[in-house]
Parts: sequence; structure tokens; C-alpha cells
Amino acid sequence: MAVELQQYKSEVKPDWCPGCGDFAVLSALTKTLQVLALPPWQVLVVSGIGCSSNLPGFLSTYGFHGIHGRALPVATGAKLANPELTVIAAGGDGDGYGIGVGHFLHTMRRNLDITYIVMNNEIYGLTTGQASPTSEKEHKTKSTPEGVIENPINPLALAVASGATFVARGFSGDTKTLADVLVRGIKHKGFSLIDVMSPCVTYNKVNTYDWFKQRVYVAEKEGHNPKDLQAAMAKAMEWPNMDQKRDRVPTGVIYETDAYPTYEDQEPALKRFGPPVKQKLGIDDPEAVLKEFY
Amino acid sequence: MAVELQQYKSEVKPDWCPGCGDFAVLSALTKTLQVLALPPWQVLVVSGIGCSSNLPGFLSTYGFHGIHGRALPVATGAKLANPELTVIAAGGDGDGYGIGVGHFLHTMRRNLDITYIVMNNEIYGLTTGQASPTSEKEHKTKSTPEGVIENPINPLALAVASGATFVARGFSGDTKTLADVLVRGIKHKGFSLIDVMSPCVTYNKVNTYDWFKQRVYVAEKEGHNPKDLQAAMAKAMEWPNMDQKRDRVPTGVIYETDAYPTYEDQEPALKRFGPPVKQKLGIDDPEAVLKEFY
Amino acid sequence: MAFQMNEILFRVGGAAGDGVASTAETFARLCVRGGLYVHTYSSYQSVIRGGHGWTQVRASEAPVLSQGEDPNLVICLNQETANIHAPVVQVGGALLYDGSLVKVDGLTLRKDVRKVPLPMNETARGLGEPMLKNVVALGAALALLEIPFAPLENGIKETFGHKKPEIVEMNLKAAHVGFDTLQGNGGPLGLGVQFSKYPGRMMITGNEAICLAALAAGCKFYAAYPMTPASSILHWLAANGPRHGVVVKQAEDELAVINMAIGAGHAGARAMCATSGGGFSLMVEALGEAGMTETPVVCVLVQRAGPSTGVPTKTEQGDLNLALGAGQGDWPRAILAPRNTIDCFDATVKAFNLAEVYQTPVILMSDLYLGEGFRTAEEEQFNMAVPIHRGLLVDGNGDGKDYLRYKFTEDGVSPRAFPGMKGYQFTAGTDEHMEKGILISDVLPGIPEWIEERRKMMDKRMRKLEGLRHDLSPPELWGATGADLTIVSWGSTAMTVREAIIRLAAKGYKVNALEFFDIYPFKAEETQEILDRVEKTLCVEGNFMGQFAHLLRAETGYKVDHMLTKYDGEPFEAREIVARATEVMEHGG
Amino acid sequence: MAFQMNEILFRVGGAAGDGVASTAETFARLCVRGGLYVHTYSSYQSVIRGGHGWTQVRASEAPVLSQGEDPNLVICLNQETANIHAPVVQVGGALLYDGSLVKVDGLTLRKDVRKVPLPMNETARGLGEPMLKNVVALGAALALLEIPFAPLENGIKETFGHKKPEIVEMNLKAAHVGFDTLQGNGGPLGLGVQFSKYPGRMMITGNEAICLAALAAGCKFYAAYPMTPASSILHWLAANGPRHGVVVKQAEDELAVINMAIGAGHAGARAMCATSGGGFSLMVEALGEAGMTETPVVCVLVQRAGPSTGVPTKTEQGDLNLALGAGQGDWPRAILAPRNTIDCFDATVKAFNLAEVYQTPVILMSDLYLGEGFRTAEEEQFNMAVPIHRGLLVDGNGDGKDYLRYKFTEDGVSPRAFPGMKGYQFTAGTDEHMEKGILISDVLPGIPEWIEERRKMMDKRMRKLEGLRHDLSPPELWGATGADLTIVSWGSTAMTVREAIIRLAAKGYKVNALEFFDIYPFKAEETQEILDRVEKTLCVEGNFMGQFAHLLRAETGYKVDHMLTKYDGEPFEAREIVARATEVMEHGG
Ligand SMILES: Cc1ncc(C[n+]2csc(CCOP(=O)(O)OP(=O)(O)O)c2C)c(N)n1
Ligand SMILES: Cc1ncc(C[n+]2csc(CCOP(=O)(O)OP(=O)(O)O)c2C)c(N)n1
Ligand code: SF4
Ligand code: SF4
Ligand SMILES: [Mg+2]
Ligand SMILES: [Mg+2]
Repeated sequence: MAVELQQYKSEVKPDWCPGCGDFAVLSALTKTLQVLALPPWQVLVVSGIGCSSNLPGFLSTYGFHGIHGRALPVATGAKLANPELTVIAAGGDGDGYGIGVGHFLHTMRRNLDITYIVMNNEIYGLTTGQASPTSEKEHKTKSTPEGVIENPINPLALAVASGATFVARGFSGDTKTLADVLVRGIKHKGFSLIDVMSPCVTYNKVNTYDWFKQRVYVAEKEGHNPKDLQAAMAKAMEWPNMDQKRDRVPTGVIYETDAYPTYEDQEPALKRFGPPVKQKLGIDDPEAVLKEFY
Repeated sequence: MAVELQQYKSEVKPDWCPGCGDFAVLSALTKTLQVLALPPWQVLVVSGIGCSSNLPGFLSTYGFHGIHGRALPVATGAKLANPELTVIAAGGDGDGYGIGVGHFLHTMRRNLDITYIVMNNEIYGLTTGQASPTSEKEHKTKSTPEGVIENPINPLALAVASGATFVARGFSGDTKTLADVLVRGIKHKGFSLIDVMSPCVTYNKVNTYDWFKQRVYVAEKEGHNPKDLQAAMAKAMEWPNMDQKRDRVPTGVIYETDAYPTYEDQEPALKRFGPPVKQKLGIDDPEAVLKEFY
Repeated sequence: MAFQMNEILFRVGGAAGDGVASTAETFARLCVRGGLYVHTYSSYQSVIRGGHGWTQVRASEAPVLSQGEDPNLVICLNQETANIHAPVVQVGGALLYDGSLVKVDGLTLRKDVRKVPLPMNETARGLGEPMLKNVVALGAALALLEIPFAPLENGIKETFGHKKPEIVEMNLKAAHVGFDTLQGNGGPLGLGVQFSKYPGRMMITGNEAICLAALAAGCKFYAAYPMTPASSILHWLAANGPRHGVVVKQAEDELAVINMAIGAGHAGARAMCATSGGGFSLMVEALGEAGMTETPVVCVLVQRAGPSTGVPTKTEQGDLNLALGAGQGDWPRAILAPRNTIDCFDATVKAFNLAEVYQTPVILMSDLYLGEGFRTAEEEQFNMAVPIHRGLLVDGNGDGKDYLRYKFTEDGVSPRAFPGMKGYQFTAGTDEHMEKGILISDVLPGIPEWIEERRKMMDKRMRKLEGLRHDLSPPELWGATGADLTIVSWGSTAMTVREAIIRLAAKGYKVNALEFFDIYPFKAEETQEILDRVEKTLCVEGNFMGQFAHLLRAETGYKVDHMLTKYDGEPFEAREIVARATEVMEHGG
Repeated sequence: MAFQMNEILFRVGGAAGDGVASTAETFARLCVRGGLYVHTYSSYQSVIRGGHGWTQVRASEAPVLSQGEDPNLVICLNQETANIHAPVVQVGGALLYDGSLVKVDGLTLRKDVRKVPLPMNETARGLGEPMLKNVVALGAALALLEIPFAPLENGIKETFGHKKPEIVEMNLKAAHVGFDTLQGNGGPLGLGVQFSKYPGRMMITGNEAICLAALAAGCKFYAAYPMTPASSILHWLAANGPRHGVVVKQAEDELAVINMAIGAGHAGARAMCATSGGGFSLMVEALGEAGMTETPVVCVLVQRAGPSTGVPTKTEQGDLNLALGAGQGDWPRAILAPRNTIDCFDATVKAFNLAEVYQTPVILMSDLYLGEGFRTAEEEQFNMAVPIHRGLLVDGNGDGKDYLRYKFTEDGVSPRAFPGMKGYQFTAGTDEHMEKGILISDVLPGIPEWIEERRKMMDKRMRKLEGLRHDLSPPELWGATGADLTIVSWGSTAMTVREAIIRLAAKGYKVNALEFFDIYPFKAEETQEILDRVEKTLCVEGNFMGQFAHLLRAETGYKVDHMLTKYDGEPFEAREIVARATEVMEHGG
């Protein structure tokens, strides 16, 4: 069913700062939904809180803009209640890798058919510029005036280690690769992590478009085989890392496998009865249930 | 300062089930403290909630037996308040890798000089036998009567990926290796993760002593070099993994490096003034502070 | 003191791992089969093996309202049980134990308490199965209580019939050893309990009643993280839910639990979760999220003794303030607190309906005492054909043009659409929003017309409280009117209060009860009317601060005259309430 | 309507990113240097760039109690500002704007409001620095308000003196353009404000006052997760704390924040954390943990408009129920709610002392209005030599034999030992425990003597509430006695109420105020006594439900006669209170 691009856009004008990396993500996602011919009413976009988490409101799909850090559990509940929906979770690095990192890990090991897009600007944007879990060492921010002294989270390595079946990195300054990973990620059956380097032009004066432009490359173009788990892990560990090597930032698909069933495919109730939202409420055979109480 | 072994034990008799793997951990830890000649009053053992988390009460050190999943933040606060303490966190797989996995990741990337001992029995013991985040696929438990359908967490791989500087696995049925990893882990300056396979004889009828005995081996004995990050990651990914290969379980030290400074070494206030608990309260130069308000 | 006639107070005690609970459950089930009403209370500990636990089964020809007090009969599976419980066995009662293991010589007993040694371990060893020792004791108990052997025999056959017949054989043998020992050892206790063959009664816990109601009400998504005393809901639903289409998800923590339930509720499934106080504390932020996004969700809070980890295996009613204050800011919520298993069933059904009709969270407050103890019930009381009200939904066949998810309406309820419905797309937000769902908070707050819009949206949401208040039941005045004392209680304590009142009546005291079970929004007017007509009041509740009395005063200005609080982890006993009520009436306080 | 004499109501509005707040702050600082009292209120939005924000600076020769109402003067940095604010400029006031960007033709203005176009952008462009446009406007404002140019000049020199002198030069030029334009453009507004040279006053926000007090009180550990409107505490302490030995830790979430603070408190450091309602919701479980382990911790709750994410940049007093009900079960807590910056300082010091003296969490409730707005203060009011009471500690030189960490004492306070002290080792537990700290919950609950011990331990902990109650201040009756109406308020609303009362007095109404700032444990007796003597009451609070009025009634039975609630995100204005009070007094409600 063909839907026009315009129809994926909501009436709300994005209120990000001019130049914010999130515009590219919104536009690539909008196009991807159209390319994949997913009707907006069959798509649910779930987010937390942050500049990036405002994204659902700019789309004409269904949306749930919840609380900080909890996008993935909400997405999980919705997907399990109605597996026929295309469920996409979206948010920031603070939301997903900071306060939400527990859900991030646990959701990945379930391999639900959900796509998770993280607009990673290595900073807390909405709260006006504190260090985020992906801020690199020495970064001076409002909360770390003498520089960050923690190692940044490596979301891709965590994803590969935890059972995500599709792991990719995009960059807002490279819309081609971004479109590619979004299309492949959403099509992928199973959990997809799409970490997008999406510069915060207002609060991150270190990891700018330029910073990335000088460093990103598309791994597959250099012969990376995303089906190879070991290679994927090595690629993921390339950046960021404890040694603070920051010369090259791999992008594109890092890991991809279709060898494992999704959670929904294995879930006992879903296997027997299909989508909960389509089931009749109440039970047919009360006696069968009640008899165990005698 | 030599302290007798008996002096590390509290008056409380451990109330674990006879045969519980946690006895071996308690006994190995007690001996380690003695071997390292750490006076009990300079040691703080912090835990969450679970059978395993009862451990601090069985020692004569200082202890904080907090709430479920929050041992590491409490340990972090205590260590930062008094870096002269030897701070050990201890608990179960549910506590540390389930509800507490967010803190687990973030604490590791800080590289605080804390040792974290996880008594991993792949089950929720205290709550009488539900699946834990390390329960392997197909495991039938009270909460998964048709079998687990999620991939287990791989704590060692997460640790290597997150910046822990000492990563090891012990097994309650191999007290020699257990003692070795504990001694090395506590001596290590920086964050040490010691994951101990500690069978729950009551609720985990799958991953028993026998199950492990047939599978464990000491990686270093087979030539594993824990200083090699790539090798460490590969070793960590050996088990558990998505392919459900369960034939071999590496133990001993998996990763170890002293190339990175601890958090305390870099912390601005600690660098300037040393342990907060030893500082005089109040400030000397009120004018200097007040002047910015004019 | 003579026995309370026509009832049995059976107690079995031992270490964790000794099979205390299952022995008691078998006994209770026998009694139910024999036409009796039962009520069980298990006193157990966190320890998995060892420690000291015991279960009391109260079984009677007439309906029983509480766990009862001193036992007629105690089966001591270890020495500690004898030490602790022997002194409280009623006059004329009995102590059953294995003489080779348990020493009873030095124990202080009441008058005429019989010490009955049994070859429990020896018999079990002989049969090669240690757990059979409990069956020996059960057999002996039957003899003491003049319970016919047949129901036990049938029970054993049913339980083990599908396994090898040898097991049935062994069980019967063990039971006979006990039965026969007693037959020739002083004879029955003479409690005068008559067994009948009335087969129609169920035996069920509060938690199970909630599960049943969830199935009946069309719950299709259940998420939980294990936590005593709510875990049995997870266990039951994990075992039974999937056969009825219920997706049951054990999550990584309670933050995920409630958010998953909210996600499922948003998608259109009836969703529930359950926990105890510690887990509920972690759900506090997301309950406000549900309130703000107007997402229905049923959250069961099975209380245990706090604060913090507290006494995890003990009961309390200490989380009322937590439920009342959950979540920053003001948002509409309902709080229901069932008094008994029937209420558990009805309140759960009601919770699902209120949650969907008012599109907001409903909190169901039970406790360990009610959640884990068995009670008899008549099947009619669990009529599974329950009313299902899904509330205001959009007409899914419309085109969704001009759809306003958060439309200002008179009752505050706006039409709901589910993801998947063509044309009704909207984004639900936890930020303040317009009728369409578009955020106000990002670029519009502080601008006069949007300040006004925010106020209106608050008003709209909060108007739902009026509907909720209307739909809730006022407190029930139980017992005779014109009483000299009215005992106020909420939730599970009500039933023990009733028993106390019956006993007080027998002593000539005129006492009645004011029972609160639909707690919030508070029915202040109706309550006030009732309070205007009562004499003196005594509030009985299971916490330190008198949290309910505090709420009552806040809502009505009424200060109860007297308090009886309990916070030692144990449930109220009727005699404590009798004593306090008597004190109040005789000495004014 | 004539100007309220001797005060300036200055407003600057524009888009986020336009430098609204810094322009206002510069102006406010000028006024303070000129001997005036100031009060600022910033109305901003979540959006980082764009939207519409504005800051009002009220500056007066006499102390100011609230942000004031309609401005005399508005600097419009964009068209939207003009559209929104022009209509509310006071009669005889002025609108400053860049005529090349902002159109003022169609705007409805009050009488005699002057439209003053300025070459703001042109000048800034000419100087090559866009932000200088605001300096042009500031210069013009000085001329309008008859403020001498020197303080601005000095201010600019101080701020930029260390940078290149060119910058100072450019700023001065820009300011002069504005100043000169006005000089020749109608002259001053004639507000009659006299500037003096009194240099002794500070300008500080509530959040900053908390930071100052934390330093003074010996806070050595501060953990936080960013959250509006508490973030500025993190920013200030991150920048200044380390120079005074304070370890400042941004954690991964609020669960970690509070647990880190508890860990630090347990280890012996004075520890604090701060957040807003959403983050506080996540701390609820751990607050009970601190209560149970008897660990001191100061938790600052800077409220914003809820529920849920709500209106993050707006103010409210909606989290009282949350603070009162935080954590399952009953545990002792104190809740303080400062009225103004001085109270912020004093209450923070008190919070650290109470937390350590009673070894339990203290919650400090502020809000966006108080936390983020600037107020003038006299330096004496921030005397940094504060009393420090660390409470009952063990004598670290003893041998620790028979040390009982949770010793039963008359006041419930037991001697504290810190890890590192030889011989005093104990384990703090969230499970119920004995005096030594050994757990009861695992193997002992349900055993008679331990049931009793549990009860005693609850009693011990809860006895601390009595001490806390004793140490708290009763509410303050402000204003004349014998008033016809008493306005009840809590926290930051009190100051605006005072202003309303002064205005009411000018109209001949006898109104006074009952101000609550030490909220819990409630001083019921003292409050009752005061209430016995008041005539009619009006409760003014910033939430929907009237949470404080609810608490007041619960604690005293007293129902306030009238309510004025506000929950649109905006702070109260004195005129609203005046209007409501007048209504109450003239028409009875
Ligand atoms: C429980 C809670 N804590 C803190 C906040 C405040 N908060 C809002 S967004 C945010 C972080 C935003 O960073 P990120 O997720 O990286 O998104 P970005 O704005 O950078 O896109 C925080 C801390 C909150 N809303 N809720
Ligand atoms: C917030 C909260 N949720 C749930 C619980 C109940 N609970 C206690 S221990 C535990 C899990 C124990 O498993 P693990 O950490 O693996 O320890 P083990 O008993 O296996 O040693 C749970 C879920 C709790 N105490 N607090
Ligand atoms: S603050 Fe940063 S992340 Fe937020 S909208 Fe602006 S540029 Fe984007
Ligand atoms: S239940 Fe399992 S983990 Fe707990 S004490 Fe027993 S054996 Fe150990
Ligand atoms: Mg970010
Ligand atoms: Mg475990």
C-alpha cells in the first residue's frame, strides 16, 4: 500500500535547534517507512525523554512518548500485546545507555522484533549539556567541568555481546548509510540496534559533524562481514574504547544474523492464540480452570 | 597486621541450604581477607537482596546489606567517601545482572577500585526458583514453566566490553581457582568482577555441581593470556552464548590490565583533599565563595 | 477453657524444607472435601532450608473468618516446633511428634494436653521416602479428629494416581501407621466436628482469586518481577495463563514490569502487574506516566511487613501512604483493598473495568495474610462470566478525522484508539499536551492561551476522580446498628474484626464494624453520614502510624476515638481485638 | 492605574538562545549594585532554541516579596514577545524593540505606553557580535529608568576585563547606542526609583543558597542526575565543590544517585542529592532503605509542574503526597519546605544536622520558582559558620566490645560507628534486625521473642519522630494578630502571600498569614493552638488537590474554610491572592 511521504509527517514542526543531527534521523526514518510501505497506523514509535525522544510527535504514526529511560519496556509490552504492529523505539544516549541501559541489555537478549534507534550525541541535550554515558574521557561539560573521568559506554559491543541480531551505526552527516541501516534494520526480523551519531550543535562542541566526517567510514565497504560474530565484536570495539583511540569510527551494519528465532516466535501464549489484542476477552471453559481449586 | 581466620567470621551461622555454593564463596573470601592481611574493620562488604546477598552478615567486617540490585551504587558512594576502605560488593545473578545490570555496566566503566563478587546460580534462589538473567534457554522454572526463551546475559563479555580492568570466573566446586581469583581480584587496583558459578542445590536442578564439573576448565592453564583484550573477549564469549554451546566453561582470570587509572585517582576533590571522611567540615574561606554572588 | 466447639485448629510446624506447607494444605483440602470451611495461615521465614515455620489450619462446620488462635493439635516436625508451640496447645489438645527425634519431657503444657509419639521417621525410612513421615502424622491426626480415612485415601489416589501405584500404596501405608497408632492410643480428642459430603466448595488464596478474576476479566498481559508475597500470582499465571492467551512476562525489574504493562495497555490489551512494597516503590514514577498518558493498567500491591526489605515473609498494611502518594503531581487513581478472597475476585474485575472506563491506573491493595492463606469459597462466588466494560473507544470504522485523543469532555474521559486503527494516529505524551496529544510543554508553556490549556487539561484529567468516586462503593457497616462501639478497618483486617465482634456479642457487647474496601477516591459524604450515626470508634489496622485513620481524618475531619495498630509482622488475632474493644468499652481507652 | 512607586518591573523576552536570561541577570545585577532589592522570575520552555521565553526582574528600593505583575518595560527580542507582552505593559510604560524586526503597529497597548524602536541588530552587526543587540537594549533601559551608566560600565569591565579590552569596548559602544537613543527619545519613564551605592547585598537563587549551605554544613558528597529545575545545584557544585573537598558525582540514574549518597552517608561523609519529582519517584525505595539502616542523607526535591514529565520548566507544589508516602511501610522522615532563599540556606544546614542527629533521611522541598529565581539577600543572612551536630557517635577509641549499632534507647537514637573504626564492625541491614544489626527476618520471624523484638525495633525507630517533631519549628504567624482572615501556605508561596497581605492591608483588610516551612513530623499541637485563635482561613497552594490542606486536616482535623489552588505551571501572583482573599471576605467564598 503506497502512502505518500507527506502523510508520515505530523502537523508538528520539529523544535530541535537548527542543525541538530536529529533532523536527519527523522527525515531518514520518514523515508524508510515510506520505502517499506508501512502504513502509519500500523507503526508505533515509542520514546523516552530527551530532545531526541521528541521524535514520535513529529511523525503521523502512532506514538508513545513516555518517561525517561523506559522506552524499551513500553515498546516490549506493546509488541507483545500486538505483534502485528511495527514497533520502533527511539531516543537519546542518556535515555537508552544511561538511565535505560538495564532495559537495553535485557531487551536485546530477548530478540523481540523491535527496532531501536538511538540518537547518540554524546551529551545530555535537553537538560542543557551534562556528560552522557557516551561522552568520551576528558570531555568538559556542565557536570564535569574538569573533564569526564569515566570510560564511555560502547553500545555496539554491548549489543553484540547481548544477543541483538542486528547492530548498526549511522551518522546524521551521511544520509545514505543512515537510510541503508534504517531500511535493513526495520526489515530485519529480531532486535535491531541502530546507533546514530547525531551531533548536538548546541552543547557538544567536541563531537561535531566535522569531527565525525573526519573519522567515519562504512565498514562493509572495507570488507567487513557483518555475519561474522567475532569480526563484528572486533569492529564494535574499534570505537569508543578504553585506549581512547579516536581515529576511525566504523558505520553501517556491524552485525547481522537471522539464525535465531524472535521472542514472539517462541512465546507460549502468542504461539497458541496470536495477538492478545485480537483475542476475545474472558474464558470459555471456566470449569477447567476452577477445578484445580477443589 | 596478622588477624586470625576466626576473627573474620561473625557470630551468625550462615543460613544457606546445606550444599549451597555460597558456602565456598564465603569461606574463600574469609581466607582471602586473611591472606591479604586486611583488618576486618577496614573492609566494607556491600550487598543487595538474595540468598547470596546475606553474605556480609556472616563476616566480621563492616557490612551494608541494602536493597535488591543496588549494591554497586552504595559501594561506590562508600568508596568515594572513604577510599582507604577495601570495598567489596557481593550478591546474586538476579541482583547484579537482573535488576542491577545498569549499575553493573556503569560502575565498570568508572574503574573504581572495588571488587564485585557475583554468586551466579542461574536462578532466583531467595524467591524460590524463578528464571534469572543467566538462566539458559529452555530452563523450566516457576516463572517459565515452558522453558526460558531469552538468551542469558554474558556478564564476562559485558565486563570486558565496558572497561572492567579485572574479569574472572570462579566455581564453588573448585576452591583453588576461586581462592586464586579472589586474591588477585581484591589485590587488583581497579574494578574487579568475579563471577562465581555457585550452584543452588534447591532450585536449580540443571546447573549442578556435576554439570559444572564436567565443563569447567581454567583458561590460563590452557594458555589463555588475560592481558590480551581480544583473547579475553573471545574467551568470555565461549559461554554462555546464543548458540547454546555448553560444552566448556572457562574459569580463572579472563582479563586483567593495569594500564588504566582508577576513578579515585582522577577524581578532582579526592586528588586535592584526600578522603572526604577525614576532612574537616565547613569551609575556611567563606568570602571566596560568597563573592561570586555580588 | 473448653474447646471452641465444632472446629479444628490444626497446626504443623518444622523447618523450611520439611514440607510444612504441603502437609497443611493436604489436611486443609481433606477438611474442605469433608464439608468444612477452612482458613489457613502460614508463618514462614525467608530462609529456604531450616529456621522455623508453621501453618495453622482452622476448619469448622460454620464459615471461618480468621486463622484462629491456639491450636488443638500440633504436629511437630522438629524439636523447635515442640518448644515453641507446645505451651499454647489448648487444654485437652495433643502434640504429635516423632519420639525418636523430639523430646517433650521438659515442656510446659496446659492441662490435659496429650503427648503422642509416632514412629514417623522410622516408618518413612522403612518405606524409603522421608517425606512420608508427614503422612504418618496426618493419619494420626485423622484418628484424633475422628475424620474418616476415606477422603485422605481418595486424596492420595488423586494426587499420585497418575504416577506409579506403588506411591499410592506407600502413602496409604504411612497414613495407616499413624491412624492405627492413634486408634489404640487414647482415642479421639472429641472436638465434635461433623464431616459431611458437601463437595461444592473451593479452597483458594487471595492471590489465586486475583488470577482467576484476571482470566475472567480478559487480562491478556501480565508482567512481574518475583517478590514475596506477590510471586504466587506470577507462578499461577505463568502456569495457567498461556492456555488462555495471556502473555506472561517476567521482566528484569519492576520499572520494566510496569512500563511493559503500560505498553500493553496502550496497545489495547488488558494488562496487569503485581508486586509488593519494594517493587511498587520502583513503579511510582511510571504510575504517574500512566495517569498522564491516560493508559489503563491494573497494579496489584500485595503488602508485607516493611519498612524497606523489612520482614519479607510477614504481613502488614503499611503501604497505604505509598499508594496514595505514588507519582509526582496530581493524577487520578483508584485504590481498592479487598477484605477477603471473594472481594479479591470482585475487586480485580472491577479494577480492570475502572482502569479502562477511566483510562487510568487502578491499584489493588492486598497483603500477605490475604494473598497467601487458603480460604473456602462457594463456586457461585467465582462466577467467571463477569461484566467487561472497556470504556469509551473510538468507532474504529470512522476515518479518524479530527480525532482528539484527549478531548475535553464533561466526565474527563476521552475516546481511546488503539495502534493499528487506521486514521486515528496520535502520540501519547507524559509532557502536558493539547487535546490532540501535541505537547504544550516544549514550546508553548508560559504563553497565556497555553497556560489556560494546561489548566483545562489538568481539570479534564482530574474530573475522572468524580466518576471514579461515584463508581466506588461506600464503606459497609457490618453487624447490628445501634452499637456502642464501631470498629473501623480496611482491607483484610475486616474479617478478623467480624470474628471479634461475634465474640464480643456473645459476651453481651454491642459492637459493629465499618469496613472500607474501596479506598480511594474516598467516599467522604457517605462515610460522614455513617460516622454521624456511630457512637465510639476503634480503628484496627496493621501498621505503625495508623495510615488509614490519617486518611479518614483528612477526608472527613473525623478522628477515631481509639486505635489498635499492629506492626510486628503477625496478622491480627480476634482475641486481641476483643481485648482492646473490651478495654475501650470498660475503661474508656 | 499609576505605577507602584519606587520599583521597576523589567521584562525581557525572546526565543530560547536569544540570551534572555543572561540579559535579565545582567540587569538584575546592576540593580543590586545600585542598592535595590530584586526578585527575578524566568518563564522558559523545554525547547533549546526558539519558542518563547521571558524573564521578569522586579527591582525596588524596599525588599521585594514576589516576581511582581505587569511590567513597566519590555525588551522584545522577537515579534512573539511583542505580541504576547505588549498588551500587559503598565500605563506609561515602554516597549523596546528593534524596529527592523519587530512590528508593533497592530498591537493593543494600554494608555501612554511608548514604543521605542532601537537599532539593536544593526548596531550588533556593525560590531560583529549578534549578542550585543541585547546590550543595546540594556543601555536604552538604563536611560528610561534613569539608572546611571557607571554600574553597567563597571559590570561589563568586570565580566570581560580578563578577556581582550576590545570586547569591553564593543559592549560599551553597544550600551551607549541604546542609552543615547533613549536620551533623545522621550526621556525617562519617571518611576522615581532612587539608586544608592549600598554594595553589601548578594543576589542568589534558592538552589544556590542550598549549595552554599551544603558547603558550610560540611557536605562532602553530592550525587545527582540532571533534572530541571534541580540541575543548577549539580552545575554549581560540580564547578565549586571540588575546591572544597566535595566529591560530586553525576550518576547513571536517580536510583544510583540516592544509593551512592546512602553509601557515602554510611561511610561517614555528609551526603546530599537533589532532583525533581520524576527522579524523586525513583528514589522512593532507597529512602526507606536509609530509614531502615538509619543512614543520614539529605534529599532535595525541587518541584516542577507534574504529573509525570508534566511541564518541566514550570513550577508547582505538587509533590507533597509523594514525599509523605515515599517508601513502603513506616519509617521516620523529616520534610522541610523553605519559603525563600534565607530559609533555603537555614533549612539545608538544619537538614544535615537533623539527618545525622536522627540518622534518617531528611527531604528538603523547594520548587522551580524558588530554586531558579534570583533574590537579593544580606550577607549576614548567609553566615557560613554554621552549627554542625553530628549526632550520637561511638567513642572511636573504645574497643567496640558489645557495640550495639541499633541499641534500644529512649529517644530511638543509637550510637553510630563508621567503617574503618576498629572493633565496631556491624552490618547494616534493610531486613528487620536486632540491636546488633543481625537479621531477624531470615530465620527468626514468627518466633514469639523475635516478634517482640521486631516490635521493639519499630518502636525504637519511630521514637525518632518525637525528637524530630520537637526540633522542628512550628508554623509562623506573620502579620498582625486579630485578623479577619488567615492565609495558610507552605513553602515558597508564603512570600507572595505576604505581599498580598500588605496590599490587602492598604485596602483596609485585616489579613495575616500562617506559614508552614517545617512540614513533617507535623507540629500538630502548636498548629492547633494557633488555629484555635484564627477567624477564617484561606489556604493558598500550588497544586490541584490541596495536598497541604489535606495534611493539615489529617493532623489537626482542621478544615480550611477556603482554597486557592494553582496548577497551570505559573507561580502565584500577589494580585490573584488579593482577589481571592477579597472575594472571601466580601462574599464569603
Ligand atoms: C527520571 C528522570 N530523570 C531526569 C530527567 C531529566 N532529563 C530529561 S532528558 C534527560 C537526558 C537527555 O539526554 P539524552 O537522552 O541523551 O537525549 P538528548 O536530549 O541528548 O537527545 C534528562 C536527564 C527526567 N526527565 N526524568
Ligand atoms: C525491588 C525488589 N524486587 C524484588 C525483590 C524480591 N527478591 C528478593 S531476592 C530476589 C532475587 C534473588 O536472586 P539472586 O539475586 O540471583 O540471589 P540468590 O537468591 O539466587 O542468591 C528477588 C527478586 C526485592 N527484594 N526487591
Ligand atoms: S540541544 Fe542539541 S540535541 Fe537538543 S535539539 Fe539542540 S542540537 Fe539537538
Ligand atoms: S535456595 Fe539455593 S541459593 Fe538459596 S541458600 Fe538454598 S541452595 Fe543456596
Ligand atoms: Mg544525548
Ligand atoms: Mg541467583
